Amino acid sequence: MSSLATHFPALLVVVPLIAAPLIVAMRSGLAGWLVSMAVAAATAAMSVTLLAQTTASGAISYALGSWPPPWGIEYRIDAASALVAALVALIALAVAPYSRRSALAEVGPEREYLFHALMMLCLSGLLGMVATGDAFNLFVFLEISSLSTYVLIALGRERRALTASIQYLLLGTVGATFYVIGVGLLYLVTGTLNFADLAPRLAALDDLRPVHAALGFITAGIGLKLALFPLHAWLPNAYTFAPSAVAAFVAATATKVSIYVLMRIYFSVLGARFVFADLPVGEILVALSIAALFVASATAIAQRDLKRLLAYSSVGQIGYITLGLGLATHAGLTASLAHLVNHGISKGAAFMLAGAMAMRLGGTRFEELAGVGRTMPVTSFALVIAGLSLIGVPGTAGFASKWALVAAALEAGRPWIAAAVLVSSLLAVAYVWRFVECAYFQEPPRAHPPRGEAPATMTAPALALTALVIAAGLHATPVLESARLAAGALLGTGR
Amino acid sequence: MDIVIVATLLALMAAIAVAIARHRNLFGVVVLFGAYSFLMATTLAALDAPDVAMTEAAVGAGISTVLMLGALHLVRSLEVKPAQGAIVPLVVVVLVGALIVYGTLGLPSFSDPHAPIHTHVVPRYLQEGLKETGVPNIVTAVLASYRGYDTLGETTVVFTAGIGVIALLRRRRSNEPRA
Amino acid sequence: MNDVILRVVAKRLIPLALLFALYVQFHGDFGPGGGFQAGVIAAAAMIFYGLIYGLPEARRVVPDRVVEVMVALGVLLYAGVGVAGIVLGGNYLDYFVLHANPVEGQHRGIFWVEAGVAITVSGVMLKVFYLFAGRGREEPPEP
Amino acid sequence: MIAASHFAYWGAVFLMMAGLYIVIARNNLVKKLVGLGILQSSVYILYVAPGKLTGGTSPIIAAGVQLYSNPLPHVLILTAIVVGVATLALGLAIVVRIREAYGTVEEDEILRADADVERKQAE
Repeated sequence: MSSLATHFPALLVVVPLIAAPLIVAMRSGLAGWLVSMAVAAATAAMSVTLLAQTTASGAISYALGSWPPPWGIEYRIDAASALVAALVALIALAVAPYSRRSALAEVGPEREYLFHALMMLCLSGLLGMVATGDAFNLFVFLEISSLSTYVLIALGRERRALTASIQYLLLGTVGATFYVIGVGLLYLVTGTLNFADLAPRLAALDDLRPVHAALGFITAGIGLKLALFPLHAWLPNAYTFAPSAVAAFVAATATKVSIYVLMRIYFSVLGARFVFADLPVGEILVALSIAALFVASATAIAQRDLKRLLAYSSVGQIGYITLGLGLATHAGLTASLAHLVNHGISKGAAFMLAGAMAMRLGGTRFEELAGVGRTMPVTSFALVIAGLSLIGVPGTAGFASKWALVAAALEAGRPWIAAAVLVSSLLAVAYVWRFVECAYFQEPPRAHPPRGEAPATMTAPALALTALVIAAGLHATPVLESARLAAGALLGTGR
Repeated sequence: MDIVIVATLLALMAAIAVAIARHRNLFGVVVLFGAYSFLMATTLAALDAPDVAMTEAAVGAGISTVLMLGALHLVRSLEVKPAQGAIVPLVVVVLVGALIVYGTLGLPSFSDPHAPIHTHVVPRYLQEGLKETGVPNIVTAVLASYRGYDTLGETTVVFTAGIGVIALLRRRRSNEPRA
Repeated sequence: MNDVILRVVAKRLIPLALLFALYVQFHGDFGPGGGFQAGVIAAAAMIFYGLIYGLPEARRVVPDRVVEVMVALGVLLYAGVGVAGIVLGGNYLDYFVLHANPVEGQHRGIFWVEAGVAITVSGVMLKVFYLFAGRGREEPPEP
Repeated sequence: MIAASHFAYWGAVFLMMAGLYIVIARNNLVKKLVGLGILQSSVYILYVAPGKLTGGTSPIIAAGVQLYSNPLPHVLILTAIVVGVATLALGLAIVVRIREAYGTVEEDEILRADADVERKQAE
């Protein structure tokens, strides 16, 4: 038997995939919870090992079924995929302990085991999208993660969760179908589905019309999944009405993985020169991103519900990530990937803390949260820290990557983009202030409000993630360095 | 000859798609969709894809229709409200259609044996597939072995949908949704 | 439904349909067909049975608990074949190592994964039918 | 002539447009799901039609046959069909729950009901 570590690229995806039917067969919520925590820990360990391996010795290729690519399906882990996989697995590790109380309260004990199984499927699907080096295999795992997400959102307590879910299902399926159409066009002009095999064959083409159309369809399709402004209509309700554990996991990972997919297709398949030099994709992305920074952040300020505020904030923050991508420079891509990770951690923490408040107070509307700074002091304080990271205050994770983005814009000779980043941060100050004002400067709605923090299994992982927000802020180098390597991996394989 | 058959079937499907868009009776829509799937299966058979045709007939015309009829029974509304003339969706659809038509102009012609899909990757399946897997039906060989991992994913998709429907429709004793 | 002819015909037809599903399953190597199609046909036979004899009767023949186990079992079987590849020294889903003769190994691998597909697909189809058909009537919640 | 060589693509394009139109322009959720089914099925033609070779047979190896149609698109589309029915089953399950919770499956009525709830909460 060969060393187990050589199989980590496959096991990373397959272990959560196997966990799901195992949980269904056991039919126990408690067992499902324990399995999902063990699996999350295992995937986190594997992804960190892979990150170390790719940092030390470059990309890893794994032939599934031992069929050599392009005839078989290849898993390919490089610095970029390892970084995103590590983020996804880390968030899963934080959410796994948290998920039990959320599931019991919001989904009900008789369906808890299904909830854990669906979370495992979602994890497996997202990791499969990250690990794969095959365009069609990516679609299959995209659907595993999407279908599980639709159900998880629909399991929210209010009936509006159902509406949010069907709207996401309709738009998400349109997005996935567009992706398949784009991939189909690429396949018809090259005869292959393997990313590494596609790139040189596309570069050798004379007639680029199918490739142009494919670029359009893939960008629109994945843009729907990553909530690229103005294709974000599904996101606010989905995050607001999903069960808290789902909102935290999905908000921190799903859109990030989709952004990674877009990067992978742009740089490793179509080639940076084709996408950004021959076509104005960079300018379009920059324009849409800046619109997102201002419009979505401003919309966030007007919200009356904390989760919905955080959801609109996500649309804005995704704008910072796609802005770095739109710059298409090494520095821009580095900032983009760093913000992808830092925002994932910050938003994951924020949604987990918001969920803890919902657990104690029955909801996250600002009337319900009034005075929460006194009744749940630890959770509220942690949420303020996560909020500071959303603004990009020094000492938090959000600062390092936003600063890198400003520097990248200046380096690219586009100071007005840097200015837009800085000015839009003021809007973030305003929406974070909404929470601060409500939590610390308003009286609780009832005479005897429920006092005390949420259960430890919810509060502890949320605080751990918040601690990570500070750690990544005070010691920003590891994330920035990994992002730099990841950007290099993406740019190096283009052409 | 192939071209005439396939083109006729495509035209019929297009006509049914338009009828579905215009029809207001949901029961009629579901029946039309069943007919559409049946035509799709016939087309796929005419395109030398018997495995796909068989699946589309069983799934599209069979399972999907049964599911839809079951859902209609539960939804208990057959009549769709008249749709107002919608100009924005029409513009979006035309733009999307224009983009893909532009893309198809650079694609190989129908039945061109020198098209890349016939010269790259697939020759190994056709020439070595039987030797390497012992399976004469190359679709099965690729599906279950060369790209067997896709099929694991596909089975997982079915599993996801299954437990998803269980989670959504199993009768619960508590937790009815609140407004 | 109380139509005697329908019931008698169904009694004859359903075993035939199940037999046909087995044929499609095992003939998939040589002609069109395979695990997915076989799973759909097998489920269709049971759904037909349920439509004629009623949902409670179908649930008695193939209980919910069994169906749910099938739903999970197929994926476990498929993914398990992959793990067997690793245990026997190959990559994930490597069938060559399943037997001393690689082509025989391919045969084994394909046989078991197709079985996995059929089990999950028929289980899911049947379960979805139970749930949709059971939703409309006033029945006690299933255990 | 380009019409003869590309008709299959354009047939697929028309089906795609019709499906997409039904998804975004129609109000009834069941009908939207039917539109989604048409949109997804257009992809079947896009992939499978170019795999056909005139004079070829289905890709089952047999003695004396030289020309086979391309099996790879068939494999991919089998997966796509399965994904399609999985999505449809889930979508219908959600629609059934929506009908139970709202009493309607028309999107505008659902959104109006939600807006009413929101307004009440704000007061």
